[in-house]
Amino acid sequence: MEFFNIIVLALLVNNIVLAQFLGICPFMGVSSKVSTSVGMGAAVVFVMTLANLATYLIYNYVLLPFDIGFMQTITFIFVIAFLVQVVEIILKKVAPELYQALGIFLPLITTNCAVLGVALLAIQKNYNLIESIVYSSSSALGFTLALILLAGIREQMDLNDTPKAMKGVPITLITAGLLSLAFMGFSGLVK
Amino acid sequence: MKTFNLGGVHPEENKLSGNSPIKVCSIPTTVSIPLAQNLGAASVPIVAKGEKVKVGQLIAKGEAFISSNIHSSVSGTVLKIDDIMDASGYRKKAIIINVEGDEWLEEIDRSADIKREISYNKGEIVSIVKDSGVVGLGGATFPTQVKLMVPEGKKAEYLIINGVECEPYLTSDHRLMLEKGEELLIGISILMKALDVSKALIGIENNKQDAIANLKKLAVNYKGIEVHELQVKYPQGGEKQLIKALINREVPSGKLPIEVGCVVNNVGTAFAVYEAVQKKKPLIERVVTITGKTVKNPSNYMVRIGTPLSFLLSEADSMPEGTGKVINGGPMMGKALTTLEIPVVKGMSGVVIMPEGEAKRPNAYNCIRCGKCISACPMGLEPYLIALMSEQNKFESCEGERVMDCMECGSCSFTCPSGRPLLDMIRVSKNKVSQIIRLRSNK
Amino acid sequence: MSNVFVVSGSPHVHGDYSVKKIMWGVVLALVPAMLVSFWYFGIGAISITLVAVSSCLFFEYVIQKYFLKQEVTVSDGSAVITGVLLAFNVPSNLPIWMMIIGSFVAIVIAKMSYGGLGKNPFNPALIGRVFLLIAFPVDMTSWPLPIVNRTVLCDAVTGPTSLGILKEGISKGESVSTLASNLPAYTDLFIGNMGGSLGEVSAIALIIGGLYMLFKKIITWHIPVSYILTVFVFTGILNLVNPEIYIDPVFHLLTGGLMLGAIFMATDMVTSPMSYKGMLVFGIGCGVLTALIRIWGAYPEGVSFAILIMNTTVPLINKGFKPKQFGEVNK
Amino acid sequence: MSNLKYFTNGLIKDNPTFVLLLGLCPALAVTTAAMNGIGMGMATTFVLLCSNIIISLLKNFIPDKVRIAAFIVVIATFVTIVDMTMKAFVPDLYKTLGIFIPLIVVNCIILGRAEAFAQKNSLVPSILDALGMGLGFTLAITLISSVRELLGNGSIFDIKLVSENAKTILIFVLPPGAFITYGYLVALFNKLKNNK
Amino acid sequence: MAKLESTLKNMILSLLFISMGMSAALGYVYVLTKKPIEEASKKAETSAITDVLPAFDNDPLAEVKEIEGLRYYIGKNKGETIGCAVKTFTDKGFSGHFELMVGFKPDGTINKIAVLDQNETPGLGDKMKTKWKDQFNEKNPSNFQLVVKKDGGMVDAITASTITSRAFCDAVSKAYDGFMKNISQNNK
Amino acid sequence: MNTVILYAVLALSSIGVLAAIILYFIAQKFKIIEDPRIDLVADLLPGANCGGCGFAGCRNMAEFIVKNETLENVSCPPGGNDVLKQIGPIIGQVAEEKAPMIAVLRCNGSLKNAPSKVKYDGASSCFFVNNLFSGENGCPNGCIGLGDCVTSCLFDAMYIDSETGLPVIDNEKCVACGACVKSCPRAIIELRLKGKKDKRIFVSCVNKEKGAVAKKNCEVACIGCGKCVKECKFEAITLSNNVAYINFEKCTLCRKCVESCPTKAIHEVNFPARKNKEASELTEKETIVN
Ligand SMILES: Cc1cc2nc3c(=O)[nH]c(=O)nc-3n(C[C@H](O)[C@H](O)[C@H](O)COP(=O)(O)O)c2cc1C
Ligand SMILES: Cc1cc2nc3c(=O)[nH]c(=O)nc-3n(C[C@H](O)[C@H](O)[C@H](O)COP(=O)(O)O)c2cc1C
Ligand SMILES: Cc1cc2nc3c(=O)[nH]c(=O)nc-3n(C[C@H](O)[C@H](O)[C@H](O)COP(=O)(O)O)c2cc1C
Ligand SMILES: Cc1cc2nc3c(=O)[nH]c(=O)nc-3n(C[C@H](O)[C@H](O)[C@H](O)CO)c2cc1C
Ligand code: SF4
Ligand code: SF4
Ligand code: SF4
Ligand code: SF4
Ligand code: FES
Repeated sequence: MEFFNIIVLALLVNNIVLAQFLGICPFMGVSSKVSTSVGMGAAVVFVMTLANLATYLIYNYVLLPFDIGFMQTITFIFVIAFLVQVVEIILKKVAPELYQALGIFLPLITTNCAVLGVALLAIQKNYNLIESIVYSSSSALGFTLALILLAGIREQMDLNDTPKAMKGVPITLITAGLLSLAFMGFSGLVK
Repeated sequence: MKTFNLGGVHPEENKLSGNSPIKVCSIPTTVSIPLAQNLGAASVPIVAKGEKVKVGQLIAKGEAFISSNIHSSVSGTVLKIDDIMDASGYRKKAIIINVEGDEWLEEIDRSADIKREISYNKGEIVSIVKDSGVVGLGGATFPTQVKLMVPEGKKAEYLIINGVECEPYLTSDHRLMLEKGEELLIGISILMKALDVSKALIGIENNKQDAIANLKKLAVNYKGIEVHELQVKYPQGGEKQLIKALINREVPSGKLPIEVGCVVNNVGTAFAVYEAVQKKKPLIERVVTITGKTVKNPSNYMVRIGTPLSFLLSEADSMPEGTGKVINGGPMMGKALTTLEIPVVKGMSGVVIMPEGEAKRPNAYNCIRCGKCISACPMGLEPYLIALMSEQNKFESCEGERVMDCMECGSCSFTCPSGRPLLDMIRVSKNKVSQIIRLRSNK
Repeated sequence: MSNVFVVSGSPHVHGDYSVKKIMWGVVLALVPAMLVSFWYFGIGAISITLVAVSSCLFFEYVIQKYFLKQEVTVSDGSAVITGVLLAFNVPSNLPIWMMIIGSFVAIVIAKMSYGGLGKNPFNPALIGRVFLLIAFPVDMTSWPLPIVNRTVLCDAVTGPTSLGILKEGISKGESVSTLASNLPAYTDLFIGNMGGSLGEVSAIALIIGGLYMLFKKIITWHIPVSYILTVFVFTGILNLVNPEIYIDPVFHLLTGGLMLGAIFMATDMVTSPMSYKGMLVFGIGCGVLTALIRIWGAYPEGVSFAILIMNTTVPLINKGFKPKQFGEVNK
Repeated sequence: MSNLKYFTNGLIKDNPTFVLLLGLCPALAVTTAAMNGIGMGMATTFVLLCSNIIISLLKNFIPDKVRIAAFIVVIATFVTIVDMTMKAFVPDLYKTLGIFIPLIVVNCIILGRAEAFAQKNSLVPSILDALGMGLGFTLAITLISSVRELLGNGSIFDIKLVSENAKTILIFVLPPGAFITYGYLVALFNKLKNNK
Repeated sequence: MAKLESTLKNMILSLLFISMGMSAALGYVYVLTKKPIEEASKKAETSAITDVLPAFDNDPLAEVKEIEGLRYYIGKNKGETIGCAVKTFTDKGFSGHFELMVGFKPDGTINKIAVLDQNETPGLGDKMKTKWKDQFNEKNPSNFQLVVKKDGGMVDAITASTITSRAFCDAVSKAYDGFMKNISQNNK
Repeated sequence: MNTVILYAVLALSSIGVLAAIILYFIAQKFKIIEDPRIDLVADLLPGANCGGCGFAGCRNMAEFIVKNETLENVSCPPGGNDVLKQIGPIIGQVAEEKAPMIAVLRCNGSLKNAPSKVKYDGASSCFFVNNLFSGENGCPNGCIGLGDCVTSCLFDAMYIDSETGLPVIDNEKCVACGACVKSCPRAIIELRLKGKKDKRIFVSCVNKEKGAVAKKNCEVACIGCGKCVKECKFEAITLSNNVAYINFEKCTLCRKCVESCPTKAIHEVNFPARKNKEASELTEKETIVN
């Protein structure tokens, strides 16, 4: 039940994009087509889970024993950037087609606050290893969910000729706002 | 009662001329016979300026595989071969003949006798049909002999005769079925023989009870011919819909009826085949309905090909004041004309005259995503989506939405509460997509 | 001939559907529920409805005329529906200025920002209502009790909705049977004699409107039926499991805005799926979410949120559930 | 380009928040009150400035392949410095900005700038650019947060403009309000920019 | 000057130097700010205690007792116990956890309450920081039922934030019970 | 105290070094050979991803340029010649100095010159009308005026003049990307030399019908009489399919032909007014749009 709570909380109630404002840049940037947003979502789930595993280990087995918790931010971001680059290099070689579809997003993931943010939050919430992995992967799925929903709506808007003044970023932001409004209905679903 | 299952609409029927018997239109002083009267390649003229011609004489030959012969519908002198405005809205080549008398080729049997026994074999029938320039009179003007040559490896099981006439207003097929039932059935038997099938199904919508009764009565004497009554629903006359309604088979996307063992012909075509084979009379005249709510006497005329429309209309005394639109064909699929100075052609089944008010299209607004066009589309497409994509020039996406399956029935535009010209936009898309497909196959 | 012919592509005739007919048909269908609300909530209901409708019309006019500079189409009636439905979704004693803010949000933010009728991904009236609910939770959750034919403008007698009573009680650990005495009788629920938003109270009036729309082919049965049925089955199963915590499904059907939502708001064609299959998925989704939110969520009432959340999925549903195509080639 | 231009670019033409659309998260998350906007803006500007300086000084010593890694180390250092300093001296503000202080690291502005600018330019333009960008960011998020505070809380810089009991449109200090406010401000900004 | 090539040696060296320099700087700042950070958090606590207790002259932080997750700070004036500040919490808030400092007089009467740390919704739950909490002042939970009126108690709930109000009562009750059990007897 | 600093330094350095080594080896192992010039070229392009070049985004164009090592047939409308010049050295090519071009509308069948004979009522698409019929004014080759070209222009350089019903090209904004040329179903728009001081001479008609027929539809149609052909001393004018065409590479802008045309179908733009009063009316008014 504990895990269930963590999942529902991260996926719906406190959705990292719509309620916590993490990872908004890619949320805005990579949501113009459903197919790419699925790819981006997959990339984020992968990287975020991996990154959380790494940061958890580093925090608990390096930083804490040496009493240098203040090095948290710097080591975490370093590890994340490193991981992303490794993934990028490997992907380019092993699955060039996937790379074509996701390649441009990978650098974006380094600069995506969601990855670092979730790593920091998992530490802040004192989760153990398994909880932390569940938390990060469901947060990433929450990101993916929001991304795909927005992409669907944007694809539809694309055909619909939005007024010129609102076209592009403004209407996307407003749609995200209304999405977040709708998601407030989930509030209280779990505590 | 049988009908097809998917989509369809029910426009006001307005069969105003249904009770008026076929009259014969008199012969004008000049006729212009366009060279492009069939689907496929245009015919090539074989007469020259100043040459004398007789009624039924071959004046242009269909040389390509999908093409068809053209015969003189009058006797007289060839004045010139020149560009004239035709129903396409563009100037195209036509043979213009000055009418002198009414002198027919001798071999043509002009008597009213009905000739029943069929003395030709399969191959001979096909070649007579070809020589006589018979094309599909259901609207597509597809050369009939091509349909009769079933491709290698395919087998026709059914001949389906299209007596549906689902277009509002038009009644030429109706009158033909009523007045020329016997000839029609003989024509069907000839087609059956040519196709080597044992079964022919005639589909007729139940708003033509008299025609159904007439054919049912006569058909008992003809082996393998059945008459089926169909529920009124547009576009039942579309061949795919008709096949679905009659024998519950679906022609696969992008395929021809022969895929499910059918060949579909219009009743007018069957009649033309009778005349060609039994009477040696090529396709030089056809039944044209002149109708419209403001028309004084909505009626049906047997008209020589090439007769100017203005002549026909004045003969019918039906060019009312305040006319907004003149449509070649029915109001759902017909083509609006720019002028009356065009000739009657093989594909012209009727002319609908609309007053200004009726001719005005509703104003177009945003799509409200009501889905009515989807439920109306007999092909199960999403017209709203294709139209939007077309507006945004997303033609690749249109192809993915199977825009090429659209048969341009117009049900979508007809139902759209927002008055959107859906079919217009879909046609743009169809054209662009076929360009894309052509480019791709050229590569 | 002096006539100038009109040329256009086919078809040359048009069916007798029009947006205006559809929209005003919905307005007509809303009239029974409107009358019931006037009957129970008096002048408050009338003034709220008038304010909502007129401000919706006003905002739509201003935006079309001065911002979008397009043809003004306020007479098509869609803004009237939005106004009426928005009013139907608030307590009758809501301050007028809040109603105006709600109309502004519904029309300007949720509808016209996207380009107007047909382009909005979310149901405008619901966006307006949820916005108000979150912005002014106090005013949006104090419900005047119905008094037959009352004339006082702002009555002090307020009380919770039936669902509110239930939720409060359950959360305090009381059981359904002890709470039942505080809840209105089913007949009252059915005709609408209970506290709540203007238009949600009378199930019978809403159903009459729904039948009219079905008859006029304005809506199809798919969404309302699948929605209501899902709520019934879902809450019914829970009721069978533990009737002391989960009240019986009929109560769920008759309370809250379920009827209003299922018949009038989930069916908004602009914001619901296009194919029949998609509509069924949509209705079932709404039903499940409504039940989830009502039973376990922070809010006693889940209809608005459920429909809004399902609205977000409509483009995906449209992509995933295409209509049946003719001659589909099976791969 | 005159040096001044480097500075003014960040204010309007390349405003990070309204034009480049970088660093969206803080612009939405911490903008519930005008004060937060200023605090966040200043913290960001500080990091931006310091890291731009270091990077433009070090750029020739950093091989291309590890440049991103090096930038990150530099930036993260300054962020941690800000983090600790704020914790020590402005604990209240630190608490409200919360996790978004360490997140300045990834704040796309900084990376974007380090990549796009400091790496290619010398010291002075880098400094000016950092200041311009930082100020542009600060002004923009202060604007967003002022609007949100005003509508959602009836106050600005914590000065109540309406009576204590007056009703305010709460939703503006909640997440949906953030997106909506930002959306309309971007639209307005575009409009003004295009009209010029 | 030309850019360094991306050879393995250069890459490692440059990263190494940068890391060393930067982490040294960091460590240095950490050492510098360590004290102020501790003081700042102490100050926050002290000022909360000062807020909720009558005037005292000892250093309550020095005599803190921690029992079952609550912290008790005893305030003394001229050697006489004038009250006890209890740092308490609840997990039942609308957004979960929040912390309060409740000041009790020796007889268990609530002196004042301060809100330490909360994430309740701005404008709704966070109204507990306002005058609203003053209704608890000078009330003794032995006769003042710490339950919101809606549930049959004596506390006026924050409008539209019953959940927060209940949680607030929960935290105060926890503090009161702990205080009565652990502190007041000990001191008697 | 100093141990903290020491640990910090040690931890970060070791992570840094470890990361660098791993990254290096992975990079070696998974190396892909991609032409580094692609990056260089892509960096130079404006990055607007406007598609004006006909590629899906700037990077695709960069890839194309590098792969084919040519600048022929490529153009970047927003970047213009400058960008191509800069790219040239990277691929060992000198950018071809392209003379500036501009889009020109070769039809003057305005509402007045070629009155409507019928009324069109349907989707606003020249392409559609072209498939449906010859157009409201009956000219099978002339401008339909529904502005497919206008919508295709990404640079806001066109609009439909409500008085003439014809599109107008804004000389200031047109970057000669040719999008409109492709979009016109009747191939009316042509990219022509911008000309010295923006001076241009061209036949403003593409009607292929016989003179009499053409003239019936439109007063200013080219009737294929050939007078201009005789007038031109530079053999710049050719006549085929009943319509004259001026080759802009041969034309010396002498203006002789303009006067010879009986239907005033030859247009001159941006020339100073003529002494001869009558002829000066011919000079197309330059539309300068702000
Ligand atoms: C390129 C082409 C080839 C065709 N080939 C055949 C054929 O081999 N056999 C046949 O029965 N019909 C053939 N048809 C005719 C179609 O089946 C159909 O009858 C015709 O397109 C008109 O149908 P419609 O009036 O329903 O549009 C062909 C049509 C086209 C366009
Ligand atoms: C929408 C639509 C409606 C049609 N309606 C009829 C009709 O009512 N009667 C008819 O004979 N053909 C109709 N056709 C043409 C038929 O599909 C088919 O082409 C014709 O029956 C073939 O016979 P033919 O080649 O002898 O003309 C229709 C076609 C379409 C696409
Ligand atoms: C965005 C949002 C934030 C909320 N924040 C709080 C809160 O901080 N405290 C609280 O008790 N209830 C909060 N609620 C719950 C609602 O206000 C709910 O109606 C209330 O708890 C129950 O109403 P009542 O207090 O009038 O009984 C919030 C609801 C929403 C939608
Ligand atoms: C059956 C039906 C239901 C509707 N329901 C709503 C509704 O719930 N809310 C609303 O704002 N408009 C509603 N409308 C009106 C209209 O569709 C709506 O304003 C559009 O969403 C605006 O683009 C409805 C219209 C119809 C035909
Ligand atoms: S015209 Fe095409 S898209 Fe429209 S209903 Fe008919 S088949 Fe469907
Ligand atoms: S019928 Fe018209 S309004 Fe309805 S979905 Fe189709 S296009 Fe849209
Ligand atoms: S120039 Fe061509 S595309 Fe442009 S309006 Fe005329 S016909 Fe249409
Ligand atoms: S589309 Fe035509 S008018 Fe517009 S810029 Fe390109 S060439 Fe010029
Ligand atoms: S600031 Fe860009 S993703 Fe968060």
